[in-house]
Amino acid sequence: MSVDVAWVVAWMKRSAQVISEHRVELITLDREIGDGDHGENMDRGFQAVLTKLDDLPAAATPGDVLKLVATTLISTVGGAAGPLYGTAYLKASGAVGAETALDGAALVALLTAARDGIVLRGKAEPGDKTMIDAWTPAVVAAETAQSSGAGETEILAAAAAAAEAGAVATEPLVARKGRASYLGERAIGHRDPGAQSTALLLRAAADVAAGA
Amino acid sequence: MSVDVAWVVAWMKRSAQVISEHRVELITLDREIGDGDHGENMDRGFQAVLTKLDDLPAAATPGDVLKLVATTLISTVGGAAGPLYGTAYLKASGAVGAETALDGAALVALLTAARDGIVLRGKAEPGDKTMIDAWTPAVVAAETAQSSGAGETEILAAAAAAAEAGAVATEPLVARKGRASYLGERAIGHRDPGAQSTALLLRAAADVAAGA
Amino acid sequence: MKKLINDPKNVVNEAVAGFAAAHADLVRVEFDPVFVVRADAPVSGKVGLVSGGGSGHEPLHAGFVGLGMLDAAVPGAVFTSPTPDPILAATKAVDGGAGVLHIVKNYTGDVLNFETAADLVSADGLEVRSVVIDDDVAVKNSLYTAGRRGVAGTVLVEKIAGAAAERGDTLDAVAAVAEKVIANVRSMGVALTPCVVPHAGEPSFTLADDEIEIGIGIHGEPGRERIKLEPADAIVDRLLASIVEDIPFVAGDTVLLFVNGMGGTPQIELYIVYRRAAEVLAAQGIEVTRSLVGNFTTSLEMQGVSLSVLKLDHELTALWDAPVQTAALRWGR
Amino acid sequence: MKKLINDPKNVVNEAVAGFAAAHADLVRVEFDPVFVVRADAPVSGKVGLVSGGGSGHEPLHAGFVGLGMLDAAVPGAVFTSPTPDPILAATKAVDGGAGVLHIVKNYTGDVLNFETAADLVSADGLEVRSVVIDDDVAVKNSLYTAGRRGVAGTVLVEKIAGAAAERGDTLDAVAAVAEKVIANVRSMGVALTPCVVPHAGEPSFTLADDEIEIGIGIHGEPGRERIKLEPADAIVDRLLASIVEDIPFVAGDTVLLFVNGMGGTPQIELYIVYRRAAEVLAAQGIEVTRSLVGNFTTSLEMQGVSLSVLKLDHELTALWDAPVQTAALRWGR
Ligand SMILES: Nc1ncnc2c1ncn2[C@@H]1O[C@H](COP(=O)(O)OP(=O)(O)O)[C@@H](O)[C@H]1O
Ligand SMILES: Nc1ncnc2c1ncn2[C@@H]1O[C@H](COP(=O)(O)OP(=O)(O)O)[C@@H](O)[C@H]1O
Ligand SMILES: [Mg+2]
Ligand SMILES: [Mg+2]
Ligand SMILES: [Mg+2]
Ligand SMILES: [Mg+2]
Repeated sequence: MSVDVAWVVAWMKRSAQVISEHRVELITLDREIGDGDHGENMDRGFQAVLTKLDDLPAAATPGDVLKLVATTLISTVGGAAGPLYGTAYLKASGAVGAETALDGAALVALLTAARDGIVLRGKAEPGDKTMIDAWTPAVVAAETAQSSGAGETEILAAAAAAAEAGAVATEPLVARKGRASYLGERAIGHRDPGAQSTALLLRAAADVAAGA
Repeated sequence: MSVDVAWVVAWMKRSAQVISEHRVELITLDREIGDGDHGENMDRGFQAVLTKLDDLPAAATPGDVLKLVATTLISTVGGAAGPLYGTAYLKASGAVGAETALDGAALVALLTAARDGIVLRGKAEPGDKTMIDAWTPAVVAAETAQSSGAGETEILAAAAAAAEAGAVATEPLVARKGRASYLGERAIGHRDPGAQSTALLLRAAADVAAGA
Repeated sequence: MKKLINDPKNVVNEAVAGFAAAHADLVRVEFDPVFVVRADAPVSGKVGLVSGGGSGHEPLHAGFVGLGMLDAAVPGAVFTSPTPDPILAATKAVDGGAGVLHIVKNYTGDVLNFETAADLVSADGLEVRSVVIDDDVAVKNSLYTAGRRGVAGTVLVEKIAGAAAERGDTLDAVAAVAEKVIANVRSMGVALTPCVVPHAGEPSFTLADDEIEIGIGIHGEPGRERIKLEPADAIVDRLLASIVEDIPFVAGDTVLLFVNGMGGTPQIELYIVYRRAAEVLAAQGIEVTRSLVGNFTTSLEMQGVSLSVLKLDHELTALWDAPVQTAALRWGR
Repeated sequence: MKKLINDPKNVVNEAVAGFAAAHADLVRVEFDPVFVVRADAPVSGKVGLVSGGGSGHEPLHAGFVGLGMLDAAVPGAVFTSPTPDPILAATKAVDGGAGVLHIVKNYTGDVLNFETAADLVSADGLEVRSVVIDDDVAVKNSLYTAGRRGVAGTVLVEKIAGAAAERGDTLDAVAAVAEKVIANVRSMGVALTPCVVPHAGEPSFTLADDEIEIGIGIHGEPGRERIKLEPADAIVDRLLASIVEDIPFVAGDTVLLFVNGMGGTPQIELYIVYRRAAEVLAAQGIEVTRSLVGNFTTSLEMQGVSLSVLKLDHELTALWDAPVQTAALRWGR
C-alpha cells in the first residue's frame, strides 16, 4: 500500500479496531497502576474518529485526516491521554503539511512531531514510564531505518517493533509522570497502559502499510 | 438446693453465664430471621444484672431479686426482648409476693405470671414463632408436674425440657410476631432466637435447683 | 468485617461524642443515659418532638435534631431500640410546657420501649402522645405480621411535624400533622449488598453476586423476594409500582419524591434512580413538586436504595419548605 | 459488580439528568456537551467559578453548584477528566463579564484539559484564570511525581472562593482567596475497600480482609502503604500526623476539620473518626472552630475516609460562614 491519504484513513480504521479489541487489556493495565479508564477512553475516542472519517471531503490530505483525528480525540477522550494523543496527531498533521504521499522522511517527521507534541504537553522524559517510552524508541528506530535506506513499509515496521519493545520495557520502571507516579516502587512489574496503546497504534500503522 | 432467694440469685448468675456462652449462637439465630442483636442485647442485660446483684440487701426476697432483674433488663436490653423479658420478671416478682421459699405452686405461679406478662405486652399467641412458644409449654409442663405431685426441682426440670422442645418446635413455623414475621415462608427452618434464650434461661433455673 | 471503629461496644457512644463535637452549635448531648437534644432545649411553649431507635441508620435520628425538626433523638445500640430510661430523660429534657410527641417507627422493640417510657412520663404528669410510622409497603399489613415497618418516610414525618411544632401548633395539632404524613407516605427499598452489625461481625444476610433483595428492611431484614440483579430502571419500576398502587397515588396528585440511599450507595446511582422514578411518576400524571435525594435513613454500609412518595397538599408543602437547621437537613437558615 | 445503573455508557448522562430534575430550583443542565450551571447563570458582574473532573466523586462538583459556590460543574466520564469542549462551553455560560476562575484538581488529565479549554477561552477574548489544588499529603511533592493530588480540600476551595466571588471580589481577588485556601489546606485518606468503575466491572485494586490502604487517591489509586486493619483511632492518628507535620499546623492555630467519607462509609464511622481527630488536634493546642462531616468527595462505593485540615483566619472563617445554597452544602438560605 502506498503511504497516502488512503493509508492514513486505513491506519485510523485499524487503530479503532485494535483499540476496541484491546479495550479490556488497556483497562486492566490502567486498573493496576492507574484508574482503570485508559481502554474505555481510547475506545470512546477512536469510535468517534470512525464516525468522523465518514464525513471526510474527497480532497482530504493525510494532514487533514490527522488533524480531524486530533480534534476528535481531544474532544472525546478526556483524561491525560486525550490531550496528549490529540496534540500528537495535531503536531503530526503540521509536520506532513499538504503532502499527499508520504515518503520515508515525511514518516519520520510525522512520528517525531507526534512524540515532540506529547513531550511539549506532558513534560515526560524517557524512562518516566509513560507513552513516551514507546514513542521515543519508535522515532529512533524510524530514523535509523530511514537513514539506512529502508522503504516506508520497513520504516513503519521498525517503529512498531521498537514501540512494542518500549512498552514492554516500561514494566520494570518506577513512574515519574501520570497517575502511576503516585505508586512509587509498587508500579514496578506493570506495563504502562499509554505505552501499550502507543504500541498498538504504531503496529496498526505498519500492518496497514504492509497490507496485512 | 432449696428454692429460696439463694436459688433465685444463683439462677440469675447462671443465666448470665449461659447467655454469655451462647451469645454468638443467639446472634446467629437472630441474624438468620431478625437483625442479629438478640445475643448481644441479652448479654448486655444479664451482665448488668450480675453487677446489680452485688448490691442486693441481705434481707432480699425472691420477689425483690426478680424485680431488680426486671428493672435492670428493662433499662439495659432494649429491642423487643428488653420490655418482654422485663415484664416477665416483673410479673413473676408480683406472683411470688413476699414469700421467702417457693414451693411447687409458687413456681408454677411464677412461670405463669412471666408468660402472661409477655403475652400482655407482645400479644403473641402460641405458634406465632416467638419466645411464647417456649414459655407456654414450660408453663403447661410445670403445671402438669406440680399437679402430679412432683417436687420443685422436678417441676423446673419439666419446664426446662418443655421450653427446649418448644424452642426446637419453632423451627418449622412461619412467624406472625416480631421481626421474623416480615419473612413469611422464609422463616421456616430457623429457630426463634427468643424461644432459644427462654430455653436457656429455664434450663439454668432447673440446673441450679438440681445443684448441677 | 472492616470498619472504622474501635471497640464495637463503644461505637454508639463514640459516634455520639463526635457528633456533639462537630455540631456543638446545634446540639447538646447527654451520656448517662445517652440522648441528643437541641442546643436550646427546652424551647418554652413549643411542643417537643422526640424520636429514636436503634443506631446504624444515621443521620436518622440525631442528624435531624435542631430548629424546625426534632428536639431530641435517642440512639439505641446498633439496630436495637433504646430502653425507656433515655427516652424518658430526653422527653423531660425537651418539655417546654406544651407537651411532647414521640415519633416511633413500627418495630416491636421501638413500640414497647417508647410505650413504657410514655407510661413513666405520664406518671410524672407530663403530657405525651405518640405516633407510629409504618410506611414500608414491602410488608403486607395484616394480622399475621408485626405490621408494616417504619422506614425512610420517618424523615418526612420528622421534618413536617417539626415545622408544625416550630410554628406553634398544639400537641394535638402536631400529632395530627404527623398522622397526616404517615397516612400519605409509602416507601419500599432494595438491597444490593448486606450490612454488618459491629458486634455481630458477620453480614446480616448473604446475596449472591447477581442477586438483590426486594423489599429489604432497614435492619438488613430480608424483604419480599430475592431476584436476579436488573438494570436500575427495572428495579425502580418494581418499587414504584408497589408504592403507587398502595395508597393509591393517582393522576393529578402532587407528591414529594424521596430517593434514599441505604448508606453505601454512591450518589451517582441515587440520581440515576431519581431520574427514572420522576419519569415514571410523570408518565402517570403524578406531579413531583418536591424532592429529596441522599443517604438519610441508612443501614450501616448496605448498598441499596429506597423510594418514598408523599402526597402533598398546600399545608404539607408549606411545612416541608419551612426553615430547618439540623446537621443533615438545612434550609432557610 | 452490583450497581444501580443501566448501560454503563449512560451512567453520567442519566445521573446528571436525575440531578437536574431533582434540583431544578438550583441548577440548569446542558447535555451537548454535558455541564451543570446555576439556574441564574450568568450572574452579571460576578466572577464565574467553574470546576470539573471525572465523575464518581459526587457530590463533587455538581452538588456544589449554586449561590455562594460554583457557577458551573463539568463532569467527565467516570474517573476521566472532561474534554476541553464542555469546559469551554461552561465557561462561556457563566461569564458575567467579570472573568472566570477554573478550579482544577492536580491530575495530568484535568490540568491538560482545563489548560486547553483556557487557551480556547482566552482566544475568544474572555478573561480566565486557573488555580490547581494539590492538598493530598500522601504523595510526596517532588520532581519525580506528577505532584500532589487534589482531593477533598477541593470542597473547601470551592466554598470559600465561591463566597469571595459572591461578595463581589475581582477575578484576581477570587483567585488569591482560592490560592490562600490551597496553601493552607492538607488532606490524607485511607481505603478499607476498593471501588468498581462501571465500565471496568472489576475492583480498581484488591485488599485482603485485614488490609487497608493508607494514602489512597480518590480514583482508587493505591496510596502510600498497605497495612493491617487497625482501630479507627490508630488510623486517624496516622493520617493526622502526616497532615499536621506537613504545613505544619502548630499550637495556637485555628482550623476547620473536615472528615470526608469516600462514598460507602457509614456516617456513624465518620463521627467516630471526627471525635478522635478533634481530640488529637485539641491535645496539640490546635483549635477546631469549624467542621464538616460527610460524604463530599467520594470514590464511588469505596469505604474509607479522608481528613482535611484548613488553617483559618478571620477572612476565611467569614467566607466559610457566608450563605451557600447548593444541593450538597446549604446554609444561610
Ligand atoms: N505527563 C505525561 N506525559 C506522557 N504521557 C503521560 C503523562 N501522564 C500520563 N501519561 C500517559 O497517559 C496514560 C494514562 O492515560 P489515561 O488512563 O487515559 O488517563 P488518566 O491517567 O487521566 O486516567 C499513562 O499510561 C501514560 O502513558
Ligand atoms: N410480640 C412478641 N411477643 C413475644 N415475643 C416476641 C414478640 N416480638 C418479638 N418477640 C421475641 O423477641 C425476639 C427478638 O428479640 P431481640 O432480637 O432482642 O429484639 P429485636 O427484634 O427488637 O431486635 C424474637 O426472637 C421473639 O422471640
Ligand atoms: Mg486512566
Ligand atoms: Mg433482634
Ligand atoms: Mg434489634
Ligand atoms: Mg482517568
